[in-house]
Amino acid sequence: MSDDASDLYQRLIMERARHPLHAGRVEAAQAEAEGNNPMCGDRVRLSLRCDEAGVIIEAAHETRGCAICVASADVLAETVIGRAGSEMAPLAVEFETMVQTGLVPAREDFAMLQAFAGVSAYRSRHRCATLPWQALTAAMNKRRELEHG
Amino acid sequence: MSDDASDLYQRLIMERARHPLHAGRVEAAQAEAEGNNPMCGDRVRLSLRCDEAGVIIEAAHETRGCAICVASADVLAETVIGRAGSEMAPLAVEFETMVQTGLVPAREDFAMLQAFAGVSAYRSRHRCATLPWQALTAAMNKRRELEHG
Amino acid sequence: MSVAVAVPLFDVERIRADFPILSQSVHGKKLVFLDSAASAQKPRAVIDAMVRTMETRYANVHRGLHWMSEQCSDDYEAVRDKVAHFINASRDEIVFVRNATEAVNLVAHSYGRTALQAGDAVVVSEMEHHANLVPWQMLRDAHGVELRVVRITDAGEIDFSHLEQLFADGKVRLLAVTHMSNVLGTYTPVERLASFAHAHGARILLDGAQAVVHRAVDVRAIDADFYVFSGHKLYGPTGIGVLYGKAELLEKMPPFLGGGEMIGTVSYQHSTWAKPPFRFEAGTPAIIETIGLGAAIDYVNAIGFAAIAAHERELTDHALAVLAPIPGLHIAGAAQDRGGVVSFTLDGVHAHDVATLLDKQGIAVRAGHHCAEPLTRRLGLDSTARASFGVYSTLAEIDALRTGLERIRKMFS
Amino acid sequence: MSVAVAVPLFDVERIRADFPILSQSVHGKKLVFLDSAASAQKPRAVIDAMVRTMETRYANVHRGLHWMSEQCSDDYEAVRDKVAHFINASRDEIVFVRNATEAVNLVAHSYGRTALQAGDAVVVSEMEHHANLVPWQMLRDAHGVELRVVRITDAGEIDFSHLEQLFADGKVRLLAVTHMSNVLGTYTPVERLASFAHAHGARILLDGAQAVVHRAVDVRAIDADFYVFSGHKLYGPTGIGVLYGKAELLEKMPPFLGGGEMIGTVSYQHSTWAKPPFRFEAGTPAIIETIGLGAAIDYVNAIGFAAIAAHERELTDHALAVLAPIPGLHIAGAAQDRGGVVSFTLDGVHAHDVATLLDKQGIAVRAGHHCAEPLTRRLGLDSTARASFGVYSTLAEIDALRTGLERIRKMFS
Ligand SMILES: Cc1ncc(COP(=O)(O)O)c(C=O)c1O
Ligand SMILES: Cc1ncc(COP(=O)(O)O)c(C=O)c1O
Repeated sequence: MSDDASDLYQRLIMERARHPLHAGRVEAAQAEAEGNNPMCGDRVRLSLRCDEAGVIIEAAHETRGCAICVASADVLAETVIGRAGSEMAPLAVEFETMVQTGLVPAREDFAMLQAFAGVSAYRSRHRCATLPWQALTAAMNKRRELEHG
Repeated sequence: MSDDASDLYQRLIMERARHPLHAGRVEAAQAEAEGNNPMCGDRVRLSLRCDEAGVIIEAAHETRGCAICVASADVLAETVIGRAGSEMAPLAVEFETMVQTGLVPAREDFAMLQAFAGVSAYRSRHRCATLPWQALTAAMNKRRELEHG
Repeated sequence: MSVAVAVPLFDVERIRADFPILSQSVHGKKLVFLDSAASAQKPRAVIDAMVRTMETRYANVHRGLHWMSEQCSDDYEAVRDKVAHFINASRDEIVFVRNATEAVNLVAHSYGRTALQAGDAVVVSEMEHHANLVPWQMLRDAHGVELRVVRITDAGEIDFSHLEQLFADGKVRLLAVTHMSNVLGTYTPVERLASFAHAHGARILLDGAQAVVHRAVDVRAIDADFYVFSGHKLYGPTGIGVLYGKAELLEKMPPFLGGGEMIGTVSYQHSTWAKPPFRFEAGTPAIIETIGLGAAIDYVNAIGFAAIAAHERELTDHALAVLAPIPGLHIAGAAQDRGGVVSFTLDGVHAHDVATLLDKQGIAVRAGHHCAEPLTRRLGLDSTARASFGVYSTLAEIDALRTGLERIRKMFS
Repeated sequence: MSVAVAVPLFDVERIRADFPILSQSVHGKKLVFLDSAASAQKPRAVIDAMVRTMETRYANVHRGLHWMSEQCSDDYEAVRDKVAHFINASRDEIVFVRNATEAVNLVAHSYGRTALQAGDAVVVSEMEHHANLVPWQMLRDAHGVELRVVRITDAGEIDFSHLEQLFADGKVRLLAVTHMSNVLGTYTPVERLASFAHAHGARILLDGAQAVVHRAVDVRAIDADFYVFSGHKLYGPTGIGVLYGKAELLEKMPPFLGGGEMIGTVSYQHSTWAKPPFRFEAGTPAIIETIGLGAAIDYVNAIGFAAIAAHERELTDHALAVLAPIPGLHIAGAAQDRGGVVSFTLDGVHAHDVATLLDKQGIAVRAGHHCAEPLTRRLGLDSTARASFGVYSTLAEIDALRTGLERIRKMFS
C-alpha cells in the first residue's frame, strides 16, 4: 500500500508532513497572509521577510491541515527563500498548473516541488496542495500594497 | 368509436348534455348553491323549491361544463323532484360511491343515475359527475341553516 | 452542428425508436402522444445515463474524497458546463433548481426582496403561466411592489404600445415574461423586449420553459438577465430545472434556501455564503436527474435545433392547416411567430369531453386552462384542448387528431 | 411485518445482490462503501421503478385527462399514501420536497414567518446538520426571532438541564432538533423532547434525515409537529424528500413557492391557495423520483426495520469494538443510543489523508465537518473521518476498514 500511494504520498511529502523544517513564524515579518479552506478547516499562515532588493530572505509557515498541505507549505518555504519577490506570481501559477495537469514544468526549481504532481489525480485534494501558494500570493499582494500605498 | 365510448358517453348523457330538460332557475328558490371546479372552470348553479313538508317540488340548474357535468346536473334535477329533502344527503353519498366504484346500487331511483357508473373508469372525470351533487349538498345545508337559525 | 440553411435530414422514425414509451398502446390503440408541452417523453439515452449513474458511479457530490464521489461530482458538474454551453452562458451563471417554477420563485425571493423596493413595479404579460405570475403576486403582497400586466393583442402577441404606457412612469424595475406561450404558442420577441426593458432601466426575466425545447437559446445574444427552464420538458428527468442569472446579479443576491453546500463557514452566530451558483443550491442536489438532463441536452444537440425547429414548424403548419377547416373548431392565438402548441375549442363540446374522447382513441391531449387561468379568461374561455408536439411527433399523428376530432364533432352534433 | 423480538433472518449477501453498484471495483479493489450516511446506494427495485415509469407510463401529473397522465398521477399519489403509512401520518400531511434541507426551509419560511413573532425563540442543538441550523439563522436575521443553541454533553447527548434553562423564560416557540446525528450517531429521545417542548408551549421539528433510514418512525407516537427526511439516504433517488406536518399546522401555513398546482384560482389581482399538501407543491413535481422513493420504501419495508435495526446495531457494535483499540484512534461521541455512523480521528493523520488513503484501498469514507461545522468545533476538532453503514454493509467491510486504518497508522508513524 505504501507503494500504491507512492504517487501521492511520496517520501518527501511524508517526511515534511511529519517533520516540517520551516514551521513557525518569521520575526518582524514584512508579509503575512493566511490561506483558509473552510470546507475542511485547513489553515496556512505564511510569514516572509525580504531584503531591500525585494529578495525573500526568511519564510515560515504555521499550518494546520493534512499531510499534503503541511508538506506543500514546507516545501514552498524552502523553495522561495533566496528568490526575488517578483518571481512569486509566475511560480505560483506554474505550481497550480502542475497540480491541475500532473505535468512537471522543466524548471530546476521544481526538483522538490514536483513531488506534488501526483496530487493531480485526486481532484478533491488539489486545494490541499495549492492552499499555501494562495497564501503566498496573498502575502505578496499585501506587501505590494504596503509599499505602493 | 361511439361504441367504445358507450360506457361513458351513454345515449342518455349525450341527450341531456345537448338538450337539458331542467336547465334554468327556479323562481323564488328556497335553496341555491354553486359548485365550482376551479381547475377546469366547470360551474353548476342549482336552485330548489320545497313545499312545507320539505319535499322538493322544483329543481333547476345553470351549468357551464362538460357533457358529463351538464347531464349529471340535469338527471339530478329530474331525480330529486318529488323527493323529501331529508333523503338528499344519503342519495348524494350513494351517487358518489357509484362514481368511485362503478357499482350501481340496487335502488329504483338509480334507473337513470346509473348512466354515470361508467365515469368510474375515468378518475379525472369523477369531479365532473359529482359536482352537481356537491352543489345539492351545499344547497340543502344552507336551507337547514336558514330554517334552524 | 448542422448546416444552417438547408433543412437537415430528419428521420422521425429513427427518433421515435429512441423513445421506449412511444411503442405503448393505450385503450388498445397505438399511443398518439400530443402532450409534450406538459412534459416530454424520455429517450433511451436519458434513461441510460440515470441508470448508469445509479449502477456504477453514484455517491453524494462535492464533499467526498473517495472515487465514487469524485466521479459523480465530475459528472454532475460537467452538466453545468453543458447547460452553460447550451444557452451560451458561463458555468457560474447556472443554478440547478427543481423546475422553472422554483427558478422564478428564487428570483422573486432573492432578487425581488433585495433589488426591488416597495413602490417599484414588476410587469408580467397576460399570457403568463402561473409559474411566472403567482410568485410576483406573492412578492407584491409580501414586499409591496406593484404588479402590472401588459396586454396581449387578439392575435396573442405582446401589445407594445401598452408596454410603453406601463413603463412610462419609470417605476418598472423588472419585466418578467414568457419566451413562448404554453397556450398560444406565441414566441415573444425577446431581444426587442430585453433592449426595451434595459432602455427603461429595468431587468428582464424570461420564462423559457417552452421555448428552450424548440429553439436554440442564446442568453447573451438576447441579453437576458434571468432565464429559467425545466428539464422534464426538454426530454430530461423530472426534479431538475435551471436558473440562468447574469453573474453580476447572482453575485449580489442573498441565498434562497439555507443548508449544506451553500455556505462558506458556519458558526452559531453567523454564517457566510458560498459564491454563486453554489450559494443557491442548498442540500443534496438532484444528482441523478442533473446527469439525466445532461444526457437530454446531448440528445437534443445531436439532432440539432435547426432540424428540430424545421420539423416542429412543419408539424405546426400542418396542424393549423388540417384543424382550422373543422367546422366549429377555433384555434387560440394567431401569432406570426409560433411554436409547436395548438390550443383550440370545438363548438358545443367541452374541452374535457374532447380530451376524454380523444384518449379513448389513444390520443393524448391536455384540456383545461393549462395553468394560465387569467389568459384563458382573457380569451373569453373556460378551457381549451391543447395538442403539443415534440421531436418524435409525426404528421400522421396530427392526421389522427383531425380524424378523432371529426368523430367527436359528429357524436355531439 | 416480522417477528418483533427474535432477530429476523437477514441475509446480507442476498441484499447486496440487489444493489448493482456494490459489485464495482475502485482502484482495482473491491468497493467497500462506508459512506451511506452521505447518500445511500440504490437497489435494483428503485432503478426499475424509475425506468418502468419512463418507459411505460410517464406524463405530467394531476392536470391530465388522458391515460398516461392518469396512470402516472395514480402512481405518484400512491407514494403519498405509502409515505404516510411509513411514518404513520395521513396523506394530506405529506408534502413532497427536494430534500430534507428544503423541508426545513419550507417550515422556517411558511411557519416561521407567520406563527413566530419577533422576540420568540427557536432552539436548535449543538449537533445539528447545517440544514437544521442555517435556515433558522436566516429566519433570525430576516424576521427577528432569537436563535438559541442547546448544549450537548461530552457523550454527545442533549443536555436536558441546559434545555430547561433555555426554555425557562417561556419565549421558546419551536424546538428544531435532529432525530439522529450524522456525526455522532446519537439518537435523540424524541418522545421526551416532544413532550418537553409541548409542555412548554413550543412545537417540535425533527430532522429525520438519518434516523428514518435506520428505525421505524411513528410521527404520531412521537407526537412530532414537523418531521423531515430525504429520499436519497433511504435508498431512493435524489431530488425527492418529505416534509411531514400536522394537518392543523399545514392548514394555517401560507404557501412557500408560487406557481402551478398550488393554487385554487388565479386572477391578476388575487390568487387563492389549494389545500395542503398541494399548497406546498408548486410546479411540476419530481414525478419519477417520487415513484422511485415509493419503491425504496417498499424495499425497506420488505426487509423490515426490526431486521435492519438489528443488522445495523451489530455493525455499529462491531465497528466500535474493532476501531477503538487502534492506537491513537478516537471515536467521536459515546451516546447510549447510537446508530450506524462512526466518526473518528487518528492521531497525527489528518482526516483527509485517512479518506484518500482508504480510498486507494477501495474503501469509501467521508472526511471533513460533515456539514456540521459548529459541532466539529464543539468537539475541539477541524474534521473527522466517518464510516457509515447501510443495509448492505458487512462485518467484513468493517474489518477491511480496520486493516486499512492500521496500514495508514504505520505509514504515518
Ligand atoms: C442529519 C442530517 N440532516 C439533514 C441533512 C440534509 O439532507 P439533504 O442534503 O438531503 O437535504 C443530512 C444529510 O446530509 C443529515 O445527515
Ligand atoms: C410557459 C411555462 N412556464 C412555466 C412552466 C412551469 O414549469 P414547471 O412546472 O416545470 O415548473 C410551464 C410548464 O408547465 C410552462 O409551460
